[in-house]
Amino acid sequence: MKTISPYKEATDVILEAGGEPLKLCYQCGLCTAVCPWNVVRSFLVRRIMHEAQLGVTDFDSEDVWTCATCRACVQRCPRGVEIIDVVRAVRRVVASLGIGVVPDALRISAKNIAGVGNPFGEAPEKRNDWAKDLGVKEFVPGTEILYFPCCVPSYDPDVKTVARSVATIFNKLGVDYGLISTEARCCGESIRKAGHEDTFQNLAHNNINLFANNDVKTVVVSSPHCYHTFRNEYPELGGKFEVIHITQYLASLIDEGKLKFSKTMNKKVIYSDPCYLGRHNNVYDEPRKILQSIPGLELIEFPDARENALCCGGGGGRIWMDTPKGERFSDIRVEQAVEKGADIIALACPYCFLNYRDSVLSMGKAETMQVRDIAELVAEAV
Amino acid sequence: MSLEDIIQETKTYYCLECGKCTSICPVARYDPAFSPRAMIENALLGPEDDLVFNRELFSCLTCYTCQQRCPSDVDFPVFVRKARTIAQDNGQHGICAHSGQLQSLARLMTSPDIKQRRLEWLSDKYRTSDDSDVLLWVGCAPYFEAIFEDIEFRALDITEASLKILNLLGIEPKLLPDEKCCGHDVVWTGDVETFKKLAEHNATQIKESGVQKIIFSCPEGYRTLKLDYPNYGFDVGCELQHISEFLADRIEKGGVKFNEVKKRVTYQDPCRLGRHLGIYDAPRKVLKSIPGIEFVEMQYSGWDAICCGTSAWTNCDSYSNMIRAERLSEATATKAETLITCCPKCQTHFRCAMTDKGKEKRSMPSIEVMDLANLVANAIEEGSNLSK
Amino acid sequence: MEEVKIGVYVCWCGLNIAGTVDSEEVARYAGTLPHVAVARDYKYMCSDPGQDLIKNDIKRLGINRVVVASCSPRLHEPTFRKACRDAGLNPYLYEHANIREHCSWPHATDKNRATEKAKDLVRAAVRRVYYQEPLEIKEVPVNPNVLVVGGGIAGIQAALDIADGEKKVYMVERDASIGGHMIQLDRTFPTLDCSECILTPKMTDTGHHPNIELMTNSEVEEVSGYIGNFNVRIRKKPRYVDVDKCNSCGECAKVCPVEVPDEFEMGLSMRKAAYLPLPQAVPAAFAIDKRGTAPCRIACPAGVNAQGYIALISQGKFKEALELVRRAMPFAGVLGRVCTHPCELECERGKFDEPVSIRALKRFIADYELKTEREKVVPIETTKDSKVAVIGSGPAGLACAYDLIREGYAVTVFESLPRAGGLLRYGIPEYRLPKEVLDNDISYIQELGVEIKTKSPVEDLAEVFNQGYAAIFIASGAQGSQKMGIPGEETSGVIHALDFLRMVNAGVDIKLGNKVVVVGGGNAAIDAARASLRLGAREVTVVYRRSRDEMPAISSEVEEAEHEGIKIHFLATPTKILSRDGQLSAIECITMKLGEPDASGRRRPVAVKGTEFTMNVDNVIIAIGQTVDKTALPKELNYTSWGTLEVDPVTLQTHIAGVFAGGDVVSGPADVVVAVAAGKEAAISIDRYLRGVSLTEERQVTPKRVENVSKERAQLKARASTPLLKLDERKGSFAEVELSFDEKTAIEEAKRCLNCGVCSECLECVKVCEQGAINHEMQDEFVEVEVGSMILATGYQQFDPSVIPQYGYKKFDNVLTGLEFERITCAGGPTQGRIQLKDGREPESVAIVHCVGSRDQNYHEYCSRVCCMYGLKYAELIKEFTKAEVYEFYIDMRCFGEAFEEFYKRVSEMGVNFIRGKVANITDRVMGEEERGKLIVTAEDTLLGKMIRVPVDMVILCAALEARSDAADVASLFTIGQRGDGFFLETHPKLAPVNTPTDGVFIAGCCEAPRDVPDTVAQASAAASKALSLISRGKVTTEAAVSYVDESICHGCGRCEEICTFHAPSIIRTDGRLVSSINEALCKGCGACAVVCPTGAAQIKHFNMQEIEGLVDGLLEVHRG
Amino acid sequence: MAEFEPKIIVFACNWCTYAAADLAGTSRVQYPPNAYIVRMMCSGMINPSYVLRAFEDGADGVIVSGCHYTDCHYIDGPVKCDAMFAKLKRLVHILGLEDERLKREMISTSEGTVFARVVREFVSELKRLGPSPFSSLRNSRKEKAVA
Repeated sequence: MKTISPYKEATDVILEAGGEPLKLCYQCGLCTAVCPWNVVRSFLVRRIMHEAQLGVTDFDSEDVWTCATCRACVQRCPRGVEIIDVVRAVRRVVASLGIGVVPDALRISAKNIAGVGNPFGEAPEKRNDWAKDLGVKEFVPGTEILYFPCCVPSYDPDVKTVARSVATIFNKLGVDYGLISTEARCCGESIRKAGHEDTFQNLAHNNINLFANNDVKTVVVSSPHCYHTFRNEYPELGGKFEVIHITQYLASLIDEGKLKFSKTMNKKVIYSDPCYLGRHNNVYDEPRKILQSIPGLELIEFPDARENALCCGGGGGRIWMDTPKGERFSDIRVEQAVEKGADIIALACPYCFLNYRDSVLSMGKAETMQVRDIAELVAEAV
Repeated sequence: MSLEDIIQETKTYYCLECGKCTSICPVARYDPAFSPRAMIENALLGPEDDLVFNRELFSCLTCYTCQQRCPSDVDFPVFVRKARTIAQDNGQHGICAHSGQLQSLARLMTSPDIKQRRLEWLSDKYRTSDDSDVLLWVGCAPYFEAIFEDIEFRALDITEASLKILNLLGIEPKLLPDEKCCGHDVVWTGDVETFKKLAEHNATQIKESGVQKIIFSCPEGYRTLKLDYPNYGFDVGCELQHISEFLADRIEKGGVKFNEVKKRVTYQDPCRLGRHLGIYDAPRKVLKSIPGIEFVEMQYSGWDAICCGTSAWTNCDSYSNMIRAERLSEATATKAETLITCCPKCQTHFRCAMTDKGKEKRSMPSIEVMDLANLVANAIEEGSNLSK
Repeated sequence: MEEVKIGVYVCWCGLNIAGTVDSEEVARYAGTLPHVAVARDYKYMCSDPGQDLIKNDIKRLGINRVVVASCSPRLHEPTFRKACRDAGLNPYLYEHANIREHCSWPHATDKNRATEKAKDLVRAAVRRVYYQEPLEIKEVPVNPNVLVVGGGIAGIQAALDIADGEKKVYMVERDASIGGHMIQLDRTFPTLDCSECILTPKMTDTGHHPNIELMTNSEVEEVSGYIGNFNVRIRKKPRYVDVDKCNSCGECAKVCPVEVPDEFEMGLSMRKAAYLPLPQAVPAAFAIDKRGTAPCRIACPAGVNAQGYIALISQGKFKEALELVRRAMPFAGVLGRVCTHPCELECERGKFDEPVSIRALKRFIADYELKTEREKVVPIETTKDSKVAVIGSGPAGLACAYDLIREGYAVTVFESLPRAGGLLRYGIPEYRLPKEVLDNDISYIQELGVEIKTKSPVEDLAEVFNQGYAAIFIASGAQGSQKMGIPGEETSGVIHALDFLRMVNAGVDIKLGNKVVVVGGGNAAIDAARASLRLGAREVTVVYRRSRDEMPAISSEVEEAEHEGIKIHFLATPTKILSRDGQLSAIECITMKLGEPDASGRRRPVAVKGTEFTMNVDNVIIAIGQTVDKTALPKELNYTSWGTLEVDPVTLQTHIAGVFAGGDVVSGPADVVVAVAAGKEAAISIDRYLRGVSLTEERQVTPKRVENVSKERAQLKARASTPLLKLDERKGSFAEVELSFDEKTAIEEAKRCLNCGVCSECLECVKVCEQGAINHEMQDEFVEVEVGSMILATGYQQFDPSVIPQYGYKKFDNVLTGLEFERITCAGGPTQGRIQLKDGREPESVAIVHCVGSRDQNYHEYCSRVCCMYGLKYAELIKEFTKAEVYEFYIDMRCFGEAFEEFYKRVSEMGVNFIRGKVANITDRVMGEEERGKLIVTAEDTLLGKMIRVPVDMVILCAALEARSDAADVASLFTIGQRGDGFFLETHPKLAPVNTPTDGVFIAGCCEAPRDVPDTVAQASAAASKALSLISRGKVTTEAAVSYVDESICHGCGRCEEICTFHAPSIIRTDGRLVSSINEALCKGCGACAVVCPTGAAQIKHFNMQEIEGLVDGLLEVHRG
Repeated sequence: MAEFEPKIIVFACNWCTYAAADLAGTSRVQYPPNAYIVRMMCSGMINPSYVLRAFEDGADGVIVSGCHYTDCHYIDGPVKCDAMFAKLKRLVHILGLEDERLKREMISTSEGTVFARVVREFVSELKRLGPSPFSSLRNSRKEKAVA
């Protein structure tokens, strides 16, 4: 027998966040059934919704932190419930009202982000070091494009190549672009999904002002997460600028005939749709277009692709929490890629990059299976 | 005021019953029921109701053709106008076109508490100055703009054109942010009460602004401020000029340069500018001084010119449309490409007639209608002589 | 105008009003208002004594305006209006103030302000009523006929109800039989009685009912008029079978060669193009399914029915196939070889994999005849008395003669050469067209009775006429050779292709040197080249000035030529021919490049300076074109600048009456099939000419090309290619190179045909129909009917689950929709009612998935209402007839109807598994052994809170019922509304469920919303009774509060006409003035016209400006004069 | 002095919004009595001049409301209403009326609660805004009132 939650105000916050649609949930369980977690273990999304409806959410449950916000459920929900908003609200309650516990790993990253503006706790002024030797100019008003790599490529030594590839391509093509000063902070998308609303607000306002002061008109991003929040969340906070994901930008360059490939790479490449590029923002074709136009590359597809693509497990702050072996979606994907006989897994998201890299390493597939960001492949082929 | 006073004031009793008025009246030419002479007869012989409750009272265009012909100088238009006041007091509002929206607007504007947003169209393309001693009268253009989009008429084009002209001729005029309807339409439909409120407001505004001169692109505003305001004791105390007069002067002084405009044009004298104020030459002078312009007169022009067919947003029945049709066919008969006018109302009415919908094939002639200001604004050359 | 005396009556409605609003106070206040003569309050105004108050005041106090302040006017306005009418006051001099729903009830908490508001409302009502005018209520007669659109159960029920009421019904059904979806159903829940058994009798009644005029294959084209007086234009599409003559013996279907998926069986089985729509079809007659003319047939200049003979070949009917070819032209053997087959370019199959080898198939049937000895043809006896002369026995001439003799004319062909056939005989070498083949085709023509006079040139046309010929067709071809006009062209050893080929074909022995150069790129050039090779030349080179793409010769021929070792030198042209001591020695050429396209659209070659080169040669054959040889033609004729005969392009008549010309002599050298076409065209002209009818009138009949041909069922299969003679056997021999299909290949190849037009018009059915019921010439027919009311029962369509990729419909054989399963369980269905998988096995487990496309905002938000129950029905049947486990995946079970719940109980008792959860995926990606070979259905069992994977053999998707895709067109055709979901909108969901905004138009059945059979029938009867009551009333009162136009203000601008949805206003001319006039019968009083009227002429009665503004003034307590 | 009570005119179509208001009543949903409903047959019938008239008469706010697009009794009334409304909105904007004072709503038969909510919210919004800039006109008229 469950008593109605003592935290009335808390549950109201959640109902509020869920809004009208949450009330509409009719408990068909489709969300659970399409949720990738249930491939590896049980995770009853439907129940979380029902608890939220009744105000009996169990804030101590680890389920609060499980959702990777991959949007598979929202996409097919017959009643249009914004499930992710609800999950976010639950987490916000825990984080802000201090009911329940925030996982350690997350707490640390959250602290870092709030403190120095990146999850790694690295020094802010190092943010642009990745580009040191590339002669990339700092963004000044009038520069056409601001390139915003996301914290991971900026700091993670293994992922730097992603940002560096973009720079190389832009330099080769003589794109008029620059990097914003190191006052820039993490975009805040994931930490917001992880319930740290205030942190997000601060980051957002910092970046918005920074961009505004530098009169930024167009931002090209490497991370679908930056893309998502810049495009769909910043505007409400006054951030008004055009956002383009690097794959969209490169694809357009190909259309205009500005980007041509000299090198052929005779490889089978398989592309994994990032949730925040695909389901969240309906960008499916540009990345494929790029891969198909690289000579020699043969593009193959995962059994679940595009709208049905399997998440890498890194969204919603999961990237900072550890997922036990056997529960990692990216492992499953790597298996599938191997079955399909792919040589390269092509990606368009730094989080995917981290997860897939770890997977191939931990699965001892590093020799046979390359994990590459599309930008890297392009840089290599131009 | 009673009918008696009106008869006195407008010397109606001098009427000789000669009927020149009716014979020349554009309305009477089509509408068998309408006769100025008969109306005056009614008024003189009474009873009052026959006049006041006569719907035809609101069919008069107050175009002043009759008055000009009247051997005994009866001011029929003013007579009608005052009679309408009595009608209004008796709950007779006449037939208001556009379901009375425009009358309503005028009344709404009388509220002292409103902060109009009438200058939002003003872009930094133009130079204006608050301490200028020249005022450009914007009039109802912003409202017309909103109401008449469906007949593809942008009243503000005229205002902007005028502003451009002034700028090019070195004048950075002042624009009144809280100017209100001049009251022309309400006063001519007999709503004197509303008129007074508007007049008072505008007069004070103008006085406070301390300008020396007001330039109009709208003959109605011009007429109203020039003649009616003083009549009702509101003095704006400064020089008034229609943009065409202003231009004529400047051209006189020399130095206004025009680019060539290859166009055959004719000109519609607005009643207010023409017969009401006797300004016939200025616009023509302007037209003729534009190189390339081939100017042709319509069959009836100058003081003979025929009205565009309706005024003060009253009656706009099929007779009024016939008058328009007649006028437009006169215009097309001249083989002109463009019919120039310098009254936004003329343009509204002509365009409206020409955009009539409906399956039935209409006999409405079609010709480009354009305001003098627009023609000039396009022709006038940058850096024309700026010296006064 | 009489003095206005207003009576105000304030109701208490017990305490409903008086409990909050001080009704007495309100009444007292009302009394103080201007023009109010009396104001009363009363407990229940709607009661009889209440109403009497009003009546008496009207009678005694002469009250001439009435205001009642009580409940909502939507409730009691009619009541009080009636009261006024009874008391002799016009019911439109009445105004209603809503002080209950809009005042006492929602403001119960603030009595004072509620009372104040009530006063305001009353004051406003008083102000408005003051301006009201009496309105006249008009009546129009009602035409007693009814139109029913749709022949499903709803339409049938409605039609029968009305017809039984002795009223005339026109029923329009789009398909060839009535019955709709219900007749597809096997059994109907919950009673499980078979729907055929209960519906068939109703269908036959409908078919035979004296009062029902049934129009199948028909659609409503146009609707005009208004309630009681509609005019409806109906298009009757041809059935090609005379319903009255057909005795449904089915012979036509037996012989019909064309098979297509059977819609009635949901495509689970095939039917013929001549078919019985369904076993119990009403009308009980076959129909022929024509979707248009096949592209191949349209592409053929000679109009040969390719689809037709291919279909016959596919059935092994080779003789019949050849017959069909010969209906169009006599050259099956010839064209089966040398045709440039434009048909294959157009072949729809080509868009799927490769075009059908149409030409080779034609050749096959011709060869088949040669093989199997054709029996002598019976000559056609001449029925017409005028004789026709044809000059020239080439393809054009003979084709013309052939058509004319079949028209019954006596025809004589004059040929100057020793043998008939023209270029066919003297132009084309044996290895392409063996003489026996040509002779067979020609002898066939002769056997029909055409007389061919060889060695008889014609110099003078007058002469021919004198011999008693009434008309002449000149088809003497283009015999002359085009000269190149380069130095050395006359050198011996240089020969023109035509002369060369003529000699070859005449068997003249020709000696060629080793090296032969052929100049040109047409068929003649290739023929000459390949012939030279056969005559012993070692090295043959073709020189062509353009590139391969522009080459006019048949590409397969070119390939073969190269295959045989002939070199082709593209982009070069001879500049001079060199000779050593009078003997041809070499040829100098210059390289060309392609420039701008010329008139023919081909890129014009231009010489590249200084690129001359020479080749040593022994012979040069020039094949750069043929010309018309005027010397060989009668004098009287005119020529074009091209040197060809001048004729009228359409009629082919020369400037001399009765003299026609066609073929190469007119067109210049062209394909054989084009010449044949010309001959046929001429035949038409000559026949018209001799019958003395116009040569031109309605001559061009362009057949309708079939649109979007379904390739859904086509399997990839390469086009069969004809066997070829071995290379070494070709040298020095003129034996035919291309060989014929064997029968098996031919049939296989023919089966590749997609039957674009469905019916192929092979006309086999006509042969076998003893009733003579079939007529392939039927055309669309239009009928106009007048009706007083219309009932729309256009039904629904099944949601296509393939838009939910996760459910694998159309991907997995054993994922079925409801209707498909209905057919499977139906005893008359494709499996004779045996529940089985695609491979014939009986399923061991079946999943039934509810809410597929329903209750899902991504597809349809509404509940389809029948799925739960038919889902249960399927479970029942599966349990009853198989041993299978059944899983019902549901979200909520909705079993609301009579005996529904009991049925649910019964099915539960049978041990069906109910799983509450929406299915996420249906996949064949198995995990573990027990799933192998199964379809896995995944969902959360929301009651267990567990994810589950259920392996099954068969999945039945309970697909939503959705509005028909053309619902929008129908809605606008009948000016009725649609809901967001596309279903038709009723006037009121509860109180007027079968009415629509257009009075006199009623809706019934699933076109209004998904519903089951009983509800549909009930609704249909409801619609019928609506129509009947309308009829028995005999007249209708039209809406009185309609718009009117004050002509004295209107200037006929037409803005009202433009905005009106119901076409009520129209601009008319009265005494010289354009004004708008309102058709009150059409006007609904929506008021849109008044809003756009610039002059204020258009107003709405009872809602005119004065009234509304008065009301507003009143509400806000503003007073104006 | 008593709290300012705004006056609201609701032009409501007979088939949807008026019925919704009825429903609100029958289901006893409470909302302040500041709103007066003018019953129109269709939202497409609402003439801009009526709205202007309401403001002249001193209405502090006006709601123009009818069916949703798909359930119009006259098929496409709401579309026509939209066109009218857009024009009107521009007009009153220039006049200097606060945009909040003129609302376009679509409230269907079943949405009684919605109707009540809309009125409630509108009332509180108008209280925040205070009297309409045209209200002075009304008073001048009332003085002129002739009973």
